Amino acid sequence: MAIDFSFTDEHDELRATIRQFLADKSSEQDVRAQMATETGWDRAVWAQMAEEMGLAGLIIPEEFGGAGVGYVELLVVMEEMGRALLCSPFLSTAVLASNAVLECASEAAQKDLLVGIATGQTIATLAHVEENGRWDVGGIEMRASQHGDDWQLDGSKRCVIDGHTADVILVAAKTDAGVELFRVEANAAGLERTSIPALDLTRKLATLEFSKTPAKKISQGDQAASLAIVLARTIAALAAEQTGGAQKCLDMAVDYAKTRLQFGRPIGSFQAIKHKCADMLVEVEFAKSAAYQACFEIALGAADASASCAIAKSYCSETYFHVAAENIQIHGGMGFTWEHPAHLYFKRAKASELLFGDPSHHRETLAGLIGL
Amino acid sequence: MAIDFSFTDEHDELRATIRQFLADKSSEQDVRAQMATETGWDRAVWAQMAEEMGLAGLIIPEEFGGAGVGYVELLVVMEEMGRALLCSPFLSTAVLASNAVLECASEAAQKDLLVGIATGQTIATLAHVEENGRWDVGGIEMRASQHGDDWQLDGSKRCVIDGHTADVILVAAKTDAGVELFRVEANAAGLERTSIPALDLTRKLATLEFSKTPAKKISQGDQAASLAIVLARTIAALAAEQTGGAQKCLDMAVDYAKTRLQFGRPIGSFQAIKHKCADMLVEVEFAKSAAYQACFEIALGAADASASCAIAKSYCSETYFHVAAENIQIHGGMGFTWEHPAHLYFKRAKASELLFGDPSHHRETLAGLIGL
Amino acid sequence: MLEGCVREGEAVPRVANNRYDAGPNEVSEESMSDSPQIGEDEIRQRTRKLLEQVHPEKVDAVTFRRAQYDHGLAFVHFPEGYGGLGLSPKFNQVVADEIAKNSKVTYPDPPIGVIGIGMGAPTLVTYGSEKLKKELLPRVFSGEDIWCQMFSEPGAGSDVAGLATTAVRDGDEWVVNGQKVWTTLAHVAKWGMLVARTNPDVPKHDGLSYFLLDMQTPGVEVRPLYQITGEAEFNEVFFNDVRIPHDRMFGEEGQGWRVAITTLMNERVAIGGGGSTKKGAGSISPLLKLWKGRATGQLSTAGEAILRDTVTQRYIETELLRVTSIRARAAMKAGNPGPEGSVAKLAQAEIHKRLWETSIDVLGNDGLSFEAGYELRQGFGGTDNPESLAKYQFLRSRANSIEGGTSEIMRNILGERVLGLPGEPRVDKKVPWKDVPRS
Amino acid sequence: MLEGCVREGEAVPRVANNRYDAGPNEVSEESMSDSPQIGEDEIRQRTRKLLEQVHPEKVDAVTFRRAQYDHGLAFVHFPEGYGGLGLSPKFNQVVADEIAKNSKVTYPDPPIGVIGIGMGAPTLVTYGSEKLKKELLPRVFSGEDIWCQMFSEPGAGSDVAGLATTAVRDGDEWVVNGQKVWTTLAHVAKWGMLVARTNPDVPKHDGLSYFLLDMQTPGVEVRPLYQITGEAEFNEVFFNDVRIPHDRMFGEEGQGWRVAITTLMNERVAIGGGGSTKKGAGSISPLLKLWKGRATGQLSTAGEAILRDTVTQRYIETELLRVTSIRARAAMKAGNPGPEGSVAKLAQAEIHKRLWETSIDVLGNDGLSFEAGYELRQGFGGTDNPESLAKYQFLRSRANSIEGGTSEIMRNILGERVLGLPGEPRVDKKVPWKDVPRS
Repeated sequence: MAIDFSFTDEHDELRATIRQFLADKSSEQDVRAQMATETGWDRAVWAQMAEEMGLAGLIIPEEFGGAGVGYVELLVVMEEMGRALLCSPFLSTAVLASNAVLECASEAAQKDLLVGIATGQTIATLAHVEENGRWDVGGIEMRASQHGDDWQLDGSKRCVIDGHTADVILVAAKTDAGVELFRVEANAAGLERTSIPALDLTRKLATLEFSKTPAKKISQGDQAASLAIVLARTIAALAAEQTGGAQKCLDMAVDYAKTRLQFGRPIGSFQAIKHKCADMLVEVEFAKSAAYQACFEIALGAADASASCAIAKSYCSETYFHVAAENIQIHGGMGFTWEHPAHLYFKRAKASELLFGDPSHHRETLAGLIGL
Repeated sequence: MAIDFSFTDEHDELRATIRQFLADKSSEQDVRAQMATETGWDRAVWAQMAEEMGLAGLIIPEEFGGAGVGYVELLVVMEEMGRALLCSPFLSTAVLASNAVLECASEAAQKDLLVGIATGQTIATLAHVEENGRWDVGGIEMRASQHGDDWQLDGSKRCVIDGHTADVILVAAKTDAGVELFRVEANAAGLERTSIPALDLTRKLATLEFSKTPAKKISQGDQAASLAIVLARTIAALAAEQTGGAQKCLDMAVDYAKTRLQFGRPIGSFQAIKHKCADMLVEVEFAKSAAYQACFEIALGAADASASCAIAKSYCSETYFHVAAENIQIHGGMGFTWEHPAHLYFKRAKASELLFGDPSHHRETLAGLIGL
Repeated sequence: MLEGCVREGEAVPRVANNRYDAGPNEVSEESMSDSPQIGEDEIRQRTRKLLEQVHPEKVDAVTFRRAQYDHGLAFVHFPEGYGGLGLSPKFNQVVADEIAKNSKVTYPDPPIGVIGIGMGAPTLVTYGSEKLKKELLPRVFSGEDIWCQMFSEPGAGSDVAGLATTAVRDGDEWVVNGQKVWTTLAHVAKWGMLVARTNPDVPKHDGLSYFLLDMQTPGVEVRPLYQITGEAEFNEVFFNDVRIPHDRMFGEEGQGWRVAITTLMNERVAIGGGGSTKKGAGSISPLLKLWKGRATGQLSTAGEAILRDTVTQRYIETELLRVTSIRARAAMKAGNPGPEGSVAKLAQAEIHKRLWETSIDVLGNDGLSFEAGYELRQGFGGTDNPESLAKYQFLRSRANSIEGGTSEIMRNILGERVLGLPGEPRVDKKVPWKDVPRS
Repeated sequence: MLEGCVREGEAVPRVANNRYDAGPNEVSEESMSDSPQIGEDEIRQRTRKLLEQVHPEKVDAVTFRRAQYDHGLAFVHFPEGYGGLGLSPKFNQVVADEIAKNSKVTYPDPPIGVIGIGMGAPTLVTYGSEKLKKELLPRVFSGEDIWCQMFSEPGAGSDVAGLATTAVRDGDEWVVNGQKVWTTLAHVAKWGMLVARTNPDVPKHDGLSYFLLDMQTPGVEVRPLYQITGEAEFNEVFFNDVRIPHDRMFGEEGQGWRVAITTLMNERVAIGGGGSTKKGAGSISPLLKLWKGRATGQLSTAGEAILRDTVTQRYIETELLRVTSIRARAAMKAGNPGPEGSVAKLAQAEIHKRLWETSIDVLGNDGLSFEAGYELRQGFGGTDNPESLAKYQFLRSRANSIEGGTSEIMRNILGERVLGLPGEPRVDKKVPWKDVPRS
């Protein structure tokens, strides 16, 4: 039977729970506080998310201590996190790294890592982007060198999400077998981690330099295809986060348009503003359709999910950026001030548009998948 | 001294004269009448334009019986013709063919042809596009074959403006020297002319088939560079025509928005319509800037005129299409009917966007010229 | 119809954001008798019983559909005795399925009957006189009578409630003068649903009355209205002292707007994009065919890359329109219509215009020719050839953002009814219609 | 200033579509005495005479500019005795040229003086008291006094005429309470041009008065207003029982709007795009540099082609903005300002936002970092490095469509003043200000 992209009562309850939790733990004040820290996120909140809410292991199978739920639940959670602009290692640890381990790592390595992730003990991330700046698997050039049973990594990785705070870094590097996955500890010798001054302070990125850094190979054979799947699933989740942020921008704009009076009328009664909001609504609804389709298809193990993931990342990125910009415009001068939250969403929108490749990159991927 | 793109009183008088003439000779009724004919334009009007107004030879030097004026005058004339949707062989004969002869033909051949064109006796056009559909000189593949002193042409040419009514067809074809220009008479043996059912009935196009068709070579040596200049100047003139059409669409839309009442108000008092018109105004003013710059630079013999020509064709094409479409939208249902002239401009806009290459083609040319 | 009065429709019940969210049940709820005993199985049995008596493979459409009406299986959500059984409209599908299961030949609603069956019948059963219901419901369902709708006027498009066609009482008759426009099927219709102004001295929505007009009445003149393609899908209808018996009025005098809303609520417009189609199917498929079959060589490598990206964007837009439509139907089924429906109508119009523009760009120079020609003629320019279809739709789709509510009106609806933004100061409310400025 | 009251400005003279069409001559015309005998040569002579007495290479800016003022060569279009000679403003350029020709050192208007010299002086000379003119005109021209403008309020942005800061008469003084915002230079200014409401019982434009406020007066509090980049270009100014002597009022009580228009008419805003720059120069050049210096490899061949096309479009837009600005100035010189000026203001805002967005896209992953950081600080983030500039402007340019009149207000102006489209029904006209709803 065909998917109709509707949510169950359980999904709605989950959404309500998360929204309440984030209202308490990720208020604008909390977000601004975390933005200002070096770490960029709150360990106490993360512990709670892991232990009380079971979010850290949301998509990790129960055998590894996770909740073992699917992508529809992840979609709901990501939408709410995007809405609240939550600062946390959820994307890096619970989505990106968890998927990488699930798709690429040997069972033993899975057990090693996933339990720690699910309990919130381990912050993990994936490092695959390099100097060439490419986000697709084809851009991976770093070669791992073998010394007996030991492996070493040399070179640098860029745009590593939470790379400066992760306890474990999963590194994609080449061996004779192809692209494989390596596990590097935060305190490994010859690993230098530099947090970059981010455009979007709500999600920190790092540059990692490896020189003769000891690493543990946790995959068996070429993982290029599996890594592509990991990236596809990650952008689907990110698209859901973008959709949540976009919906919030629309809500902010509409609320302001109802209450802000100029010329003796709410500005939302002027078609210039009203129709802008209507167009934003259309885009946000389409963004939902894109993110929902991608996540529902992943949840159902659809064969052509990758195409929907590419659609989602390209469309949701453009929508989020556009509505975040329009939200500033509708707020006028105030929307341009530091004290107003509009710019936080604007920056998150642009950064998440660039993360994992820009819209035209994903359209090109899609064109290939559908044979254009 | 820098150009400031302003018109002299003489230019303004010229514009007024042309506008008055076209009001008499190119009313909507006249246009619809010509649309329905096989020929597509009115010989009597053309004769008048040539003899009384000196338009046929506008850019032809006086030594050849022309008015010998520059591109600023041509710009004014084309703007008005575009505004009135004039059906005439002006673009093919007075712009395209005249430029080709002036740039590529030997002096003798110039004398032969230009006098006839200037007096209105000769309708001429340029045939250079072929099956490959390319509008740039690089697309010319037809090879002319020499037999003693005689030349013959074989193959086909596409999208030949007024190709079915021209008395003389200038054909661009290859010789060992490169791309050269050939003169073919309308009644030449082995020439088959088929008028195509046009999207835009106000400008007819034809497909020409040549088989052992006798032709007279009127150029000396490779004309690739000269032909490129001919095409650049032609699109500058066409851009001016598009600008005139775009201005007319804006005027129609604004007039209607002032007089059409719904909900007890002129629809132009609603920001949805008012702001649409304002955006159309911005585009039309920018289109003028583009067309004016191109034509003024040609008039002044500027070295980088080709870049401005590419800008003009790409920008004016998009503007004309957009404002023609918006004009239909602002007119609502009536704008979609056959009896209303809005669709005539819409079709002219799309056709002139495709003629001589679409906007992205000209942006690519520009990118090359400015070294991007 | 090109008009879109529900767009403006101050009088539209809150339940439906616009007519795209409204199904036949809007009406059926009122007229539904509780017959809990009748369930799906019972319906299937009754349908098989019908088939035993008259079988599509043996009789013609009129005979079969009249019998289907008599069995109450025509509009199961209508009351018994009026072609229905007073059940939920969802059972109509059960009847159709059962017929299809048991007969190679089926007689579904003919396209030409869509206005009468989809919009006319629900209005008639709700507001028509007993006599008219008994007489006309069977004939409209059987296809014997074709209906048309006459609301829009040259001076009343988006603001259809401002219409100016007058009906003046004269004894037992009403005398109608004025003009309607965008009237589909008027040239072949037996009956016309007509809204006219019976009282100019009250605000515009309060002075309207609703009539069922015999299109053969003297003084009715129907003229084809030719459009951008040279075809006439629609007509203009002129009324010159046209007389309508009083008992052909639906509802009370002055209730015309309310009755008109019922008609429009029942307009069977598929939610944007016909969401049931598969990926890459539907309106995108001609473009995909044109792209894959394009003549190479005309475009540079860069030009190809740029156009390919544009085609891909068109694919994304139509795909998301499809998904949004599925979400809209799911929301309606779940009984909580969200914004998706109105969103789809607005989005579809803009997306389709872009879609066909891109198709012409893919055709390149071939887009300069229009083989179908522009001879003025009546009809719809349907074609399966991707190239001809693209050229036809490139022109035809310009009306998508006008017909059934302009995109500007749709944005008002989304802004005010969905997002709850305040309306504008009005100069045409609480004012006698005759005092409201008109062009 | 981020406000844009001239945008709304019902009171703006028809001659100028908006302040971008208005040069200093708007005022000078009034105060211009005919002295036909003084021509360009005479001006050059007088300038050389000035240079003989005080030479920029020998004295400091204040000394020189005070002397320039005394010679009537400060504002040649002002009356004699007030730093001018009652001539056409075009001669100001002649003076500047002559000074530049004869001195390696020149003392042009300091950027920090732009508000006082460009907007304050013309207002002061037109509406100020004799005493204030004599006392302040030399000081503002010499740069000794910095001025700021205080019109906009948190509750009065596009609708600046609806401002709520009150001034209540108390003997020979006015007592001011309220708040202003988007005030450039307020933290360093000596004098502030203040518009306050002195009568709430009349329609909004009629109840305003214009004051010159000594910014050091007790009760004036200036706070930096930090923006999206972390910098504060602007201030908020709070008034708590601030007392202003009555003789610091410009114009009559209730004339404040008219005086404010004079100020804004003289705002020296370069017409969009600084049209005098060469092709490929100006705001486009950083993008061109970034494109040419981009790291290849990050983008696929198709990606490069698509982005190259986008960069080319940005080039076209900025180039046409440049040409449109040249046309606008030519039209103004010719004395018939067309729509080009207002068009340029609207277009520039939208074009610049796109321009800097594309710059970030060209930077790709490098766009993810913001080296300048977001520490809250006062000042403007000027930089010449194309990458840093792109990152700064990507954020800063968001205000381009808000400051000096939002793009929405600009579209109203183009629609109503340029195209002549009718206005909307107004609920805030002919109504006492105190009865108009405010947020």
